Amino acid sequence: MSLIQELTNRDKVFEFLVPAQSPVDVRHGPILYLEGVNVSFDGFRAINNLNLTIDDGELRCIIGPNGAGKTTMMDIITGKTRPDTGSVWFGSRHNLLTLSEPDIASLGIGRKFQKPTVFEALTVFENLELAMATDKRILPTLTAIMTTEYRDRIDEVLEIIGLKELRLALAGILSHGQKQWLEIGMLLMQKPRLLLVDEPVAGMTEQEMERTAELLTSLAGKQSVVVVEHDMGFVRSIARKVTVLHQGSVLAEGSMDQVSNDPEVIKVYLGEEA
Amino acid sequence: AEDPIKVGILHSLSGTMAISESTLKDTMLMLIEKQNKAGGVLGRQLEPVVVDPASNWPLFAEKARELLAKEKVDVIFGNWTSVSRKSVLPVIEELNGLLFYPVQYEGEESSENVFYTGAAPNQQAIPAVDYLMNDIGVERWVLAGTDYVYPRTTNKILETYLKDKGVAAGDIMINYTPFGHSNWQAIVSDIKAFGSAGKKTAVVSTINGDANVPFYRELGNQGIDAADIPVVAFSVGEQELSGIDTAPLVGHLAAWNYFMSVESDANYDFIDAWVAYSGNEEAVTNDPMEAHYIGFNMYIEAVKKAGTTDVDAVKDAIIGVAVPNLTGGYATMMPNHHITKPVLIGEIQDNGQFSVVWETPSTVAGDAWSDFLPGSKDLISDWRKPLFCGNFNVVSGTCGGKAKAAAE
Amino acid sequence: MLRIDKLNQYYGESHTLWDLELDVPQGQCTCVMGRNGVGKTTLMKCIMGEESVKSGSLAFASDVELTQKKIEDRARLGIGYVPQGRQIFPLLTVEENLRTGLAVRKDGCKVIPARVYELFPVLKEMRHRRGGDLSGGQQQQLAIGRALVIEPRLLILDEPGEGIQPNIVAQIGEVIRKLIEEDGLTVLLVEQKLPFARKYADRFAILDRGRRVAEGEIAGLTDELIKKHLTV
Amino acid sequence: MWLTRPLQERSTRIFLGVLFASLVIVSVLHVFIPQDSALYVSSYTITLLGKYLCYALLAVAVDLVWGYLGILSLGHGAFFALGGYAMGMYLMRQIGDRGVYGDPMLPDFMVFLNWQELPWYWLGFDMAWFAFIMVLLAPGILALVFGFLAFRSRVTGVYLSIITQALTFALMLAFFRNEMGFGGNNGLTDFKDILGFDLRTDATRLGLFIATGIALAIGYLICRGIVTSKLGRVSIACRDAEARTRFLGYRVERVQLFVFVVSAMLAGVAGALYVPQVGIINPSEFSPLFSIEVVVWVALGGRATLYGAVIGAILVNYGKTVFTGIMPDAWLFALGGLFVLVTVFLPKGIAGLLFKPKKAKDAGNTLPEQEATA
Amino acid sequence: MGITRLLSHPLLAFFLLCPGLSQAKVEDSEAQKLLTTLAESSFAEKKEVVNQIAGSGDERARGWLESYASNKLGRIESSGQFIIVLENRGRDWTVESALTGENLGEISRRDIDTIRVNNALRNELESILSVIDLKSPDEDNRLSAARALKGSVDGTLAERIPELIETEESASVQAALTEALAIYKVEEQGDVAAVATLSGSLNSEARAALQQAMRSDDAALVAAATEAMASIEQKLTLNRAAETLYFGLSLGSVLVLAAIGLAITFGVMGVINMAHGELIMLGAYTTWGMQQLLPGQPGLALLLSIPAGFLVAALAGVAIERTVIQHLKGRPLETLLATFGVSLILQQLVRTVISPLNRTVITPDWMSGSVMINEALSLTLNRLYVIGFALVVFAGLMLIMRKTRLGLEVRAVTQNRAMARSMGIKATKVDILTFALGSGVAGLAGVALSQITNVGPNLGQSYIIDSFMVVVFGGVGNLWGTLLAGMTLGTINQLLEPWVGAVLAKIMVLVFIILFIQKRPRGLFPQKGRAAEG
Ligand SMILES: Nc1ncnc2c1ncn2[C@@H]1O[C@H](COP(=O)(O)OP(=O)(O)OP(=O)(O)O)[C@@H](O)[C@H]1O
Ligand SMILES: Nc1ncnc2c1ncn2[C@@H]1O[C@H](COP(=O)(O)OP(=O)(O)OP(=O)(O)O)[C@@H](O)[C@H]1O
Ligand SMILES: [Mg+2]
Ligand SMILES: [Mg+2]
Repeated sequence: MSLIQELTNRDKVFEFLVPAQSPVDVRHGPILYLEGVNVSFDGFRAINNLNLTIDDGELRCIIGPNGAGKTTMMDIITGKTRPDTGSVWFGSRHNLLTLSEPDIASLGIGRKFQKPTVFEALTVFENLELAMATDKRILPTLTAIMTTEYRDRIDEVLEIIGLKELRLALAGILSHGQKQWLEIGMLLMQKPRLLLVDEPVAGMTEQEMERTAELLTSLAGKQSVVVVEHDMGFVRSIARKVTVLHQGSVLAEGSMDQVSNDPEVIKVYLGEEA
Repeated sequence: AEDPIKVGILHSLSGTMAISESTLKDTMLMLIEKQNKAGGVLGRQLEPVVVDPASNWPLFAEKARELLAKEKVDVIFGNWTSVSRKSVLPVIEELNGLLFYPVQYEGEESSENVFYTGAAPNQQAIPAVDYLMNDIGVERWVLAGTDYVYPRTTNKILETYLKDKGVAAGDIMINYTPFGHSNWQAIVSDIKAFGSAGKKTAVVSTINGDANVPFYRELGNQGIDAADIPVVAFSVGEQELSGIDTAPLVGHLAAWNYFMSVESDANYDFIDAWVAYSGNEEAVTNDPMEAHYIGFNMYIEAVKKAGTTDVDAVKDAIIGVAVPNLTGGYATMMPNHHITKPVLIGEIQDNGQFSVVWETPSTVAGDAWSDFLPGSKDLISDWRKPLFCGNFNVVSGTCGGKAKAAAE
Repeated sequence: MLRIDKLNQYYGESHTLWDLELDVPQGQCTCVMGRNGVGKTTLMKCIMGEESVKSGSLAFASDVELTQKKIEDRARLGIGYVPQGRQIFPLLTVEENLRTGLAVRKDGCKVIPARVYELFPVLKEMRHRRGGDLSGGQQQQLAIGRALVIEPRLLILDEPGEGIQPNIVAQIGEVIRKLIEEDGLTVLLVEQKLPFARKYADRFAILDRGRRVAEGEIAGLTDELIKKHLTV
Repeated sequence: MWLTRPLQERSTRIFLGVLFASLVIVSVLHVFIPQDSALYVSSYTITLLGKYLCYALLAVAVDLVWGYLGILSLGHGAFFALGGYAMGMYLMRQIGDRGVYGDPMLPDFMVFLNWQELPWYWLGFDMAWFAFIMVLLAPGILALVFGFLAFRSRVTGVYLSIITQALTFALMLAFFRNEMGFGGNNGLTDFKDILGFDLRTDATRLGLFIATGIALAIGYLICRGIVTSKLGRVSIACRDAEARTRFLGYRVERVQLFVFVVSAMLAGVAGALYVPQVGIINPSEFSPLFSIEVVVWVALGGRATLYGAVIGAILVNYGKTVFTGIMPDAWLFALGGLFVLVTVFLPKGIAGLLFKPKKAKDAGNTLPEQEATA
Repeated sequence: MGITRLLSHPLLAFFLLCPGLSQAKVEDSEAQKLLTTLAESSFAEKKEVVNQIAGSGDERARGWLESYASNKLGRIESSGQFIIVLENRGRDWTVESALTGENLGEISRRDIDTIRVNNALRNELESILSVIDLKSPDEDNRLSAARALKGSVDGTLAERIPELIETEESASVQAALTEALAIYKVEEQGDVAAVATLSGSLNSEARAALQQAMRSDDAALVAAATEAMASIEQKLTLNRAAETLYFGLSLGSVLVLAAIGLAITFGVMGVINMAHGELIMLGAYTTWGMQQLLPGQPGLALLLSIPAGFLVAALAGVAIERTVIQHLKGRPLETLLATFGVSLILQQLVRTVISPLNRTVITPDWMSGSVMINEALSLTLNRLYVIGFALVVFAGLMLIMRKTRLGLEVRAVTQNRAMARSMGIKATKVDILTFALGSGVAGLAGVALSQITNVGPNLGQSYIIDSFMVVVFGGVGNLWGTLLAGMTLGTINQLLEPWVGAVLAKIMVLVFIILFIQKRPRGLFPQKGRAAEG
């Protein structure tokens, strides 16, 4: 009897049915762990024996010259680019190199692209709706209903990103900065464990930068955030720990002050006056 | 005056078949015009109704229905491909229309409402093979065709026929190609190899339409001439030749029931009329045109005989009607709705014409059901009462599906 | 160099630029500022001809009326454009990207001016790589380099520092100054970053909701103005 | 329910209203008006209308994948034809021993090509339920296998279009082969009855016409339901930025596969209804040019609207019927000219003329287009 | 075989021993009688009469026989006068008197009875005419006559041949005669020594002789023949492979030609040009038109058609671009719809203006026939030219796209039109030029195809689908890809064809394309990396 009950229990999920979606194991500290990663494109080494560890709940800034491999690194983490060698782990359970992009995304890694990419033929509202953390399989998506709970959540985010008035505008007509915000909004809707943010403040005014900084710092702790940015003012305002990439590997790592006084970093990246 | 007699013309004027069919439309218009000048028939004028089924088979059925149901035509002249005929057949039968079908075909059909004025396989293929075997001494055979029903059936019939005549299976090579096939290199090279075994070899070609030009070109270029390996074609007529540079093809053969080069007065008159009608000195005539000529005249005669255009009356009246053909003889409508025809073999000339090298001593009656196919050798067709059956099985003494359908 | 008068622009129904007036004096760097979505990029596109204007005039070099000219003719007049979002040709190599600019050069020069490569050595290094394969910052450098190839008289830069590493941003600033001073180039700059604007621009103009709300020497860019128009 | 959601839309209500009203009016005019009246709708017209409706359903299926998923399928004719063949095989088996050779098992073409027994894939088609399931399954499974392969390897844009074209072309050549056992070029014809009703009677014709109308309504609802659901928005997302959608956690290839299979099945149903009404199915339905033409109907009617597809299909085919009759020599000029003019002057198709869509969802440059330029 | 029969005839001796035909002339009445017998006898009897005419030694005999062979010897019904037809097209024919050679002007076909000839007789006639060639002063004629002897030598001739070999100057004719003799020896006498001569010969008669020898009882003969045969088989396999490769390349080059214009308009510009096939058709019709303008000079007309075809198609392309495509900027998919319409219009236009029937395009002499590499392998000339032409066109296009600004500019314009214009590129001009170029190349393809296939309204349709396949298979936007794709598909097709037949081969090629695209979703030469995802 109890066996039957157990078998028919609707809440029960069989072990074999729950592979990839299982929670991220962060008992050992790091949420993201890259070791010995190498990538080359047609002989050009974009990532060169890269080692990087991000702790759970950490807010990490990554800086480095153009072409240092920051975006490529994010591509590797999100499964867009496959490294030639090396290993990438999410928590201590998930080997990201074996997973596809949607799998990685549903594990809880969200990403904002360097060049803002939103769904131009959909409205701002719909963009956020699609990003929302829900069951993303086919049939649930087909039968999904817009509940007030969801709606409130979207409104909330719209508020944060300041696009409330444009909620019904097509995303395609947004200005560059507005798209940046929308993408951040989509990231928020996704509620990921790990946020990868590529140049969030490009094209924003000083004040918007401040708001973004606040937003990101407020997320840290609950979620882990990796920020790539070239605006030193912004980096300084949020940074706890900074990693400098150069030619595909880590050049320096430490607090903002440590890093910005590193002569090597000044030479290849900051320039004399920064 | 009374209402005109409406003549539906159902030939493709666009699409892939326009190349062959559009001249038949003009032929019909010419015949109708001529008949009208001669006072029409039964004191009524004839009125053509032209539609374009656009080489699209379902559209053929639709247009046939339009002609019969909407335009209320008294008779339809039309179709070229077998599939288009198959497509309109149920419509013609359902609405009890009359269809004159002018093209040589694979046989295996006999409908109460259709009159087959083109050749059945026994009026084209068999005599041609006889000629090759007896007069040319061919011992090895290539049966090359486009992959559709007419070549398939014809080749099946010929295969049985040849084997009956003692040709070994190894001496028959069968090859099918898709519609519009244009790359004949490998096949022609195979034919060449097949033909170099020391026995006289011939190709029986049921290659259709556009595929012929590249085929003959390749033959010419690979140096196969008619003296070595003659090709006898069942689908290449004057009209097809008018698109080919015939110089390298001289001597290849075709089997038809009519050639433009036939030396008869009826033919010369027909050619003159056609040249005048089309306004083109170079215009050519061909076998399906003759078929329409015969079919049209038979229809006129039948209407005169019946004294009405009522379909059933015409159907009855037309059996046994004989009209002159263009080769100097007469064509008679047989009870199986096929007609009698002479069979001619012609050799291609450098002027795009055929010169007749052989002909049957008398006309041959078309056979709806082939004697060389196991499924149909026991079937006959006779649309005279009391038999009135298109597929009467002489062994079991029953009339195919018809009788059963009626019994239900 | 460029005088904009009573410019009105619409995206379909929505009125984006309102009676806009702006002076871009010869041999100076004028910086346009404003919050997101106020119409800065739109204005640049109007000058370049990528968006059509409803009314108003764009007088170039005191006598040429731009509104009637085709885009390519504006380029031929010597307007170089570095658009927002880089707009490089992704499938052309870096070198080919640069060579597109040779079409309009009056001197019929067939090679890419050495200056471009000097300024952005990375472009020389990656000459044969496809534009789309470059990193974001490299693309931005390519976009600027490409505009320089045509040796423009007026250079329009829409947020040129975006995504570029700090030392190169500074370098770009220096180059702008140098070109202005040595070649008498006129620059129209869209920039959000105050320090950069303050350091390299001569004049400023602030847009708000499609209108010009302030204008003047860069020294006159007070905190008050900033607070009023550039803060959300 | 996702299926009823579209009923809240004005456009869907209008569409279904017009459709059902036409069905009723046509039926009434056919049944109750005397034959000699000018208002009488003949069974010829009914069959014609039925054919248009089949094409309309096919066009809706194409619009679903093209308009909303960005997959320009140049091979939807294949699914249509497969559905048609499934139905054709059923109808052939229904002939029984009424064929010309009177063979109770083998269709005529098999008898005269000397086949001894029914090939295995013909088995079961004498049962209506089996045939009707195959109408859905045959195109569905083909779409599933083909789509699985293609979407898994991320074939997109023109590459996908061309391989769909290759698919239908290959099938056409295969079906032309007489060895395949589908009647070769002559196809399947001379059907007698369906579900026991004689195909030649007006009542059966009317029934088929109404059935097609209902199928179109249901197909439209299904498509509309998908389109208005979140899945529909995900489809648009896939269409415009496939990679981005993936990073949001959607399995793009499954979305594509699902919609593609649904669309293929709808096309199959359209084909199945088409065959008994036109009376023939032959490999030319597999012709790539036919599939391209379907795309043209959709574009002409207005892409990514669904009702546009219906309008386009009906209009073009009506035009064909009329012009091939009244100007047989020159109708291609008219048709070709129509295509050119509509594209140049009505970028949103005819639907764009009728309704000004609130949101220009179809405005975005879609994936295949970008591919084409890439 | 025809020759064998003839060789036993006393006539042969006459031909082989006399230095040339005699200059005699028989009486006209005699001639009239001979011709009358020819006209009135049955086919079987005609053979005899033909030999009599040939044997008569009349200097006009050759002319009579020649015109008889080509069905141009006739008789005027009313007067019974024998004539030779000079021009036999249309309803009135130009004729001259067979006896006097006097031109009689045009006579209605109704009044002329042509004397019927058939294949068997024509064989006979040709043999008579060709044996004369063994003594011909022209080396090529002698060579072909000698080759024709292979397998048809009989006892009488076998004795003569050594003599002929001796007097022969040309080595190749000598070799052919030697081989002919060896075949005779192996076949009739089982001569082991002669087997060596045949070793390695690719002649089919030689093979037949060896095969016969292998079946004989003489062990030595069998051994020698088996060995010779083995070497032949090996050579043959090689030749067959070479032939297949040639077929493949030639099919491939047709595909490349048809597709390469599309690789520009579609691959580079992004216009899905469904009217591409019709542009090809225009090129082909231009060739036909040229030949109509220059009757009697098909070769010159063909050469002139190359620029003309390019021009006609390019102009048509410009017209299409200006009227239709320019309005569809940024909506490349819609170009499919509009150009589909254009293609329908063009097809029907040709049908109404010219004719729904195919047109005859004549192949000039220098393009017909084949070059013989060896007796088992000859390459058809028209295809050889087409391969060369395809490569030249490809190279030319490559040069234009790589070395001129147009190539760069068109790519810039298609990738980002607004930006390209901002760089000062005249986008409209670039569009027109590029579309004209792509269309013009399609026209060139048409000129070439007119030598291979039908010139008719359906020409375009038969190539459009293949063209798209080739371009896409090669990787859109990559000219090298198009070249390689065309050649690969062509070769695969020809490799498969002997195995599975033409239909299945085509199906398999299509399936191959489908599967290949799964493996490489962006064709043979894909655009890789970030750039492609753009
Ligand atoms: N597909 C590719 N093919 C060739 N080179 C590539 C490719 N992708 C990236 N690269 C090169 O790899 C290097 C790293 O690029 P990446 O985009 O990761 O830099 P980045 O650190 O994000 O720079 P930025 O700060 O400018 O955005 C660059 O030099 C770039 O040109
Ligand atoms: N194609 C378009 N159609 C309709 N509206 C548009 C279009 N492009 C831009 N807009 C709207 O016009 C306004 C101005 O846009 P613009 O890109 O000029 O802003 P911006 O000042 O450059 O902003 P940013 O600092 O973010 O780059 C925005 O509100 C935007 O939503
Ligand atoms: Mg980057
Ligand atoms: Mg902007």
